[in-house]
Amino acid sequence: MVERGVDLGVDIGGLRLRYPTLMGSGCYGSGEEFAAFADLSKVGGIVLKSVTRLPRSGNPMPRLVNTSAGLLNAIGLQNPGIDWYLEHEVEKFAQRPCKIVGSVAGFSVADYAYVCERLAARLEIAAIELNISCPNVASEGETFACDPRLTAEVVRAARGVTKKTLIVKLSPNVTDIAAVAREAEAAGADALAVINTVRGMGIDVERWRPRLGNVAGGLSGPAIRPIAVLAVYEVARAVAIPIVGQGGIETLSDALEFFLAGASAVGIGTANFTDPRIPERIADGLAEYLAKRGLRSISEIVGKANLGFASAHEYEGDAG
Amino acid sequence: MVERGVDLGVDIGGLRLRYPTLMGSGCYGSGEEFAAFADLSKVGGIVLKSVTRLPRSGNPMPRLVNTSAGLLNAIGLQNPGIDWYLEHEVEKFAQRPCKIVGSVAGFSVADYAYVCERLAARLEIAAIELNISCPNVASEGETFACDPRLTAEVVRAARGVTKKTLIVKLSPNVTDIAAVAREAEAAGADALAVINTVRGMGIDVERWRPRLGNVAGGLSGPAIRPIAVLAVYEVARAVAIPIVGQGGIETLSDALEFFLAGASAVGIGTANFTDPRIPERIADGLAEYLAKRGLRSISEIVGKANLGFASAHEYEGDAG
Amino acid sequence: MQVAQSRARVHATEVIDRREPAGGVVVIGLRASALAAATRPGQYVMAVPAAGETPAVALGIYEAEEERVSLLFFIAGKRTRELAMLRPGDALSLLGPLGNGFDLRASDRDVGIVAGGVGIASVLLPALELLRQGARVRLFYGARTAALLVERERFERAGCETILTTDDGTAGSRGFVTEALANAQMPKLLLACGPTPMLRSTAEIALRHDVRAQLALEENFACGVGGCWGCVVPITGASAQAPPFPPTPNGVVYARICREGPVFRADELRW
Amino acid sequence: MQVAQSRARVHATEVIDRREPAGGVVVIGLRASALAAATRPGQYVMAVPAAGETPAVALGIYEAEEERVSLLFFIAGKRTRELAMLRPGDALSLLGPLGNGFDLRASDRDVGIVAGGVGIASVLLPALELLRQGARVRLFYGARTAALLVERERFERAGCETILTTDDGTAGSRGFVTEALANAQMPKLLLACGPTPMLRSTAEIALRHDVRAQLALEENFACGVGGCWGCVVPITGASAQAPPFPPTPNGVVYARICREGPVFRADELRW
Ligand SMILES: Cc1cc2nc3c(=O)[nH]c(=O)nc-3n(C[C@H](O)[C@H](O)[C@H](O)COP(=O)(O)OP(=O)(O)OC[C@H]3O[C@@H](n4cnc5c(N)ncnc54)[C@H](O)[C@@H]3O)c2cc1C
Ligand SMILES: Cc1cc2nc3c(=O)[nH]c(=O)nc-3n(C[C@H](O)[C@H](O)[C@H](O)COP(=O)(O)OP(=O)(O)OC[C@H]3O[C@@H](n4cnc5c(N)ncnc54)[C@H](O)[C@@H]3O)c2cc1C
Ligand SMILES: Cc1cc2nc3c(=O)[nH]c(=O)nc-3n(C[C@H](O)[C@H](O)[C@H](O)COP(=O)(O)O)c2cc1C
Ligand SMILES: Cc1cc2nc3c(=O)[nH]c(=O)nc-3n(C[C@H](O)[C@H](O)[C@H](O)COP(=O)(O)O)c2cc1C
Ligand code: FES
Ligand code: FES
Repeated sequence: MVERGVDLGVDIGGLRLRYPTLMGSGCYGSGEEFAAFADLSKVGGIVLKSVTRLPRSGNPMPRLVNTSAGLLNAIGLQNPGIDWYLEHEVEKFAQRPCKIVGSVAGFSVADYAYVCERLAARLEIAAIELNISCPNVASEGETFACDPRLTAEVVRAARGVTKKTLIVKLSPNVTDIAAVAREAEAAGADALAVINTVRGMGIDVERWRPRLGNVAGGLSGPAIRPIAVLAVYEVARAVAIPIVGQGGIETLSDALEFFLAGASAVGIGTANFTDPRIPERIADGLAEYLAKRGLRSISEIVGKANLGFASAHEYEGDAG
Repeated sequence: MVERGVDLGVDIGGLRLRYPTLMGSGCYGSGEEFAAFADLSKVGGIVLKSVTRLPRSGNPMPRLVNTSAGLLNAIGLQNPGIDWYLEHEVEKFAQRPCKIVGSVAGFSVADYAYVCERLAARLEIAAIELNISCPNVASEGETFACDPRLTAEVVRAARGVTKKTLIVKLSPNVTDIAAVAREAEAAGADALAVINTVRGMGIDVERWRPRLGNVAGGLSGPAIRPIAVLAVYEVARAVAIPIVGQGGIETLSDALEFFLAGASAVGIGTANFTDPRIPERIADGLAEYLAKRGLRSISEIVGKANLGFASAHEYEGDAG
Repeated sequence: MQVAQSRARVHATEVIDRREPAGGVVVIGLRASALAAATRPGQYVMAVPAAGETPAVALGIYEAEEERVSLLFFIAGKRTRELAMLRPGDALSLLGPLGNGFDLRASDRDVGIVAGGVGIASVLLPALELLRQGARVRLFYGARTAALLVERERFERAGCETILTTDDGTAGSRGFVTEALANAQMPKLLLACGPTPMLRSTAEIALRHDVRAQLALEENFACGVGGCWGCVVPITGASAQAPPFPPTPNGVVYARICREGPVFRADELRW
Repeated sequence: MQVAQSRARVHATEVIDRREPAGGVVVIGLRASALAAATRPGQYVMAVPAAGETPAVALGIYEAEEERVSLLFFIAGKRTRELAMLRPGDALSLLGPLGNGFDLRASDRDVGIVAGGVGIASVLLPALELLRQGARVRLFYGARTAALLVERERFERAGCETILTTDDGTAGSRGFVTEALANAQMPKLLLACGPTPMLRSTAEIALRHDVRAQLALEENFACGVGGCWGCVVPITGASAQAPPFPPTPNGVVYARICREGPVFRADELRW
């Protein structure tokens, strides 16, 4: 979208967005829920809640816990399963004034391929995001996203069943996210979403019990922003495909950190729970920021803080 | 220390503390810096700034960045080196009214063993903490703490040169912290410190530059607390040795989360920068909390939220 | 309880009055005529925090008349502490009205309202509506202690009979509000809002006496608009409030409290 | 600049007055007699935030007289925004006085003080001390715009000559304060506090004219008491302010601004 002489449009591995913002999977329902509060024509796209082969009721309550500048969630992929989804839900997406990205989750490579193929076949779906933060039933429950080899397998399988833009969403809960990113790229990903939530836990100190029904959950919101910015920065140095940067973006300045770190678009999740007008404000702010500097497109800022590390033996930093 | 009929003392792998609190390495200097503001007789011990074989000037400035409910640091182990340290610094520690734990860092297994042996030989030093979040020069700079095999090697070497309590400080920047913990235990660690800082980055959006001189740094403070609580919870289920839980502890309730997750003592770092009276307040609060419930020692709450995960194929949680 | 949310939107409101009926309890009045006009009894709003870094807060709509809407809340944590700092003249954004309120009919002539603690915030509007329709309205109202039985006079002035309880016996009878309900002559319809144990016990009494009951559930919300599935409760798949989902083999569906609720029929909950 | 910190401790103070000399600039007066008595010119305090979750804030001690200490600060972010909400009667904990202040001698008869922006907060006490000793004190004071040249009358009333500059030319001469300094007859001693580029340029002028200069550096502190080594600046290992460290092969040591400073001799900095 051209605003103030600035083109806010971006191309994410073939997916053209008029604004460089994607509403994070699981945070924005199917978009309809937010339509009364946010101008959907001023977001780039909506990533739908992840869908699985079979219906899932999700985790026991409580599923949400507030933490310092963050939110822990353990929804557990509640979704009606791909059959019901295709029959009752997908047709509604045709009416959205922005791009709709399907999100696929699964517990085996075959699951992913099956759901991906059926979902990608629908016209309403512009692209597919693979949520690979699920445990693989076939390998003692190891999470797909935590093993470069499993990641490669699942991406290859999904790649085999669709020509649509394939975004692979990486987990920060790994020793070396760049290594996983490289495997995903080699296996055929068109773009990467960086990052999913960080594993965490809260304990009720009166009742001596985990605060989430599922014990552990995923941390999102401003608390994880520095972790996400670094992940984007490192992944951007490892791959050539575009990155959707996300994790705690709430303001224009937050979004700029991600673009400068190497993201071509940003994901906005938890911030919508603070104020659904945030995505629009960020888009407006971006136009103004670029215009003020005489820049004409997002691409002119992508990766511009990418100076590399200071020292050869980069100190891990985490031990001052 | 017995207060209100409650014994706040704990035994951390042979290190007896009168209060279950250790001031985090790198956050508390040598204790002298805080002596005017905090009652050092009301903390269990002080973990000294990590010391290396050779002197280090540390990283370029800036070394500190505030983030949402967190602090990024990249000090870079500025320290005078073990020779100078033994000659000019260590004797001062004899006067502290609490236990003094030396912290050792290095870039090779030999480094660790050398510094550990010399430091542990001093009477002023009650125990040794191994800060293994340094890159190993011999293996393409991979961080010791991020590889269970390297962790085991360095712990074995340190174990070989001292009988004093050996605390191994784990990094959260790994796929499976429990696996690293098991290796450290098997290699002879007496206790584990969980966690060191989480890797992160901030970008100056006006100047398009990383905000830290070293580009990446370590995130501490309340933002990382849910990550740390889960790490303690998982490590406690994996090992039998005691844990010093740390990461974002600022209040009594924060500290209780760590004890309930399985920590036998807590580390307090960044909170001292908010208010140096926090460690004393937490100790007083603990005595009151236990007394109110008719409990007589810290051990009665350690690990009591440890119910295990809800589901067999525990969902990673990070993808709602 | 089956009304579309089509009238919900973002309202830019202004604080026009503020009082503290008890320590830690705040009522703020807001200039918000469009919101007042759109509100039905039992609905709520999401209040957008001024400072960011926290999700919005769900608050029942306490009063809604002409240009004024008010919110009544207990200071429970960071976000309500922030809201408590608002003063006349300050701005506050609200999303709403949200959720499906109580289902009130002219045929409801003898109604019992059960309120515990902050639940009182969500039951003034249904009480006023029922009184307007000429119903007998009894308010069973419980709190920890006398001082926290805030706003009881407001209900009495409007024409409610009040049956009070406190945990410590400092006002009304000592004990739980549901004990008072169990000992009373049963109304024909029960509305309830308060802590979960109170709601469960109200539901039990209603089912035992075969009385219709509508419960306004409370949970920690994130989005508050149905987008995150973080606030669910199991209900029968046969409920008109069941979300568009295939029921599980045992006939249950997880409904979103914020979206399909917050008011549910006691006989349809499977919790 | 070589004084031990033995008098520092935690002070529980109370706000007794508050004013805003310009938009976004706040002066709060505090009842803090012990702190006032212990303070020397150029020292600072760490102000403990009320809400937690952020490190304390370093603030120069603006005034210190009898039972009253005041702080002058610019609202720059979260923590100073929080401090700006303090009102008379509120409590505020301060750690201090911290750092080694300016080294002022009776022999200093002609002194130039260079202040930029918030640097003004740290130079009133040395100015007053020098004036008391009978010195001529010229204040070279720069800000973005006229309104931000706060408190200049305070200095003038005390007897300072003021040379003003603004970036936009709305008061004094247009340009940097160090340009005004370069064009003036050189004082015998320079004291400076302000943004780093201003300090660097002051140092350069001082070295060029062979004038002694003491610079109060500013950095983002975490602990503020020397415990974290997060606020360093390279100085010559020969400096009396060098921390107890072996100097590097090129004779430099990283000194903590909070502990060994914040005031350093321009000729000893190796930045
Ligand atoms: C539909 C609906 C309507 C509502 N209407 C009202 C209303 O009208 N008025 C009203 O006052 N409230 C109402 N509530 C409740 C209100 O939304 C919550 O009280 C609010 O979310 C509190 O936010 P907070 O940030 O201030 O507190 P939070 O920080 O979210 O704390 C809330 C509670 O969690 C507990 N808690 C926090 N941390 C921990 C921990 N580490 N361990 C154990 N417990 C912890 C606190 O003790 C506190 O009781 C409503 C809720 C819903 C869902
Ligand atoms: C010895 C000493 C004495 C001092 N004395 C005074 C004094 O007397 N008065 C005074 O006003 N100040 C003084 N300062 C400075 C004061 O400590 C700082 O201004 C204060 O730390 C600001 O805290 P804050 O949380 O309000 O702002 P912060 O949130 O810390 O922000 C401070 C600055 O960082 C910038 N920033 C924040 N986030 C970003 C980002 N993402 N990208 C780029 N930039 C960013 C902000 O724009 C702002 O300019 C002193 C400092 C020192 C070291
Ligand atoms: C309540 C909630 C539910 C989520 N559900 C999903 C999901 O189903 N699939 C997925 O890929 N990510 C999911 N996420 C992760 C977000 O899409 C996003 O990657 C993450 O929250 C970080 O961004 P944020 O800080 O902007 O929220 C969920 C996050 C939240 C908070
Ligand atoms: C400024 C700073 C310096 C640190 N330096 C060290 C260090 O030298 N060695 C070490 O093992 N940990 C170091 N740490 C990590 C802390 O000891 C602690 O493990 C971590 O900050 C998490 O706890 P916290 O949130 O309570 O600070 C440092 C942390 C900070 C904030
Ligand atoms: S709070 Fe998000 S669905 Fe109810
Ligand atoms: S701020 Fe910690 S040493 Fe200076």
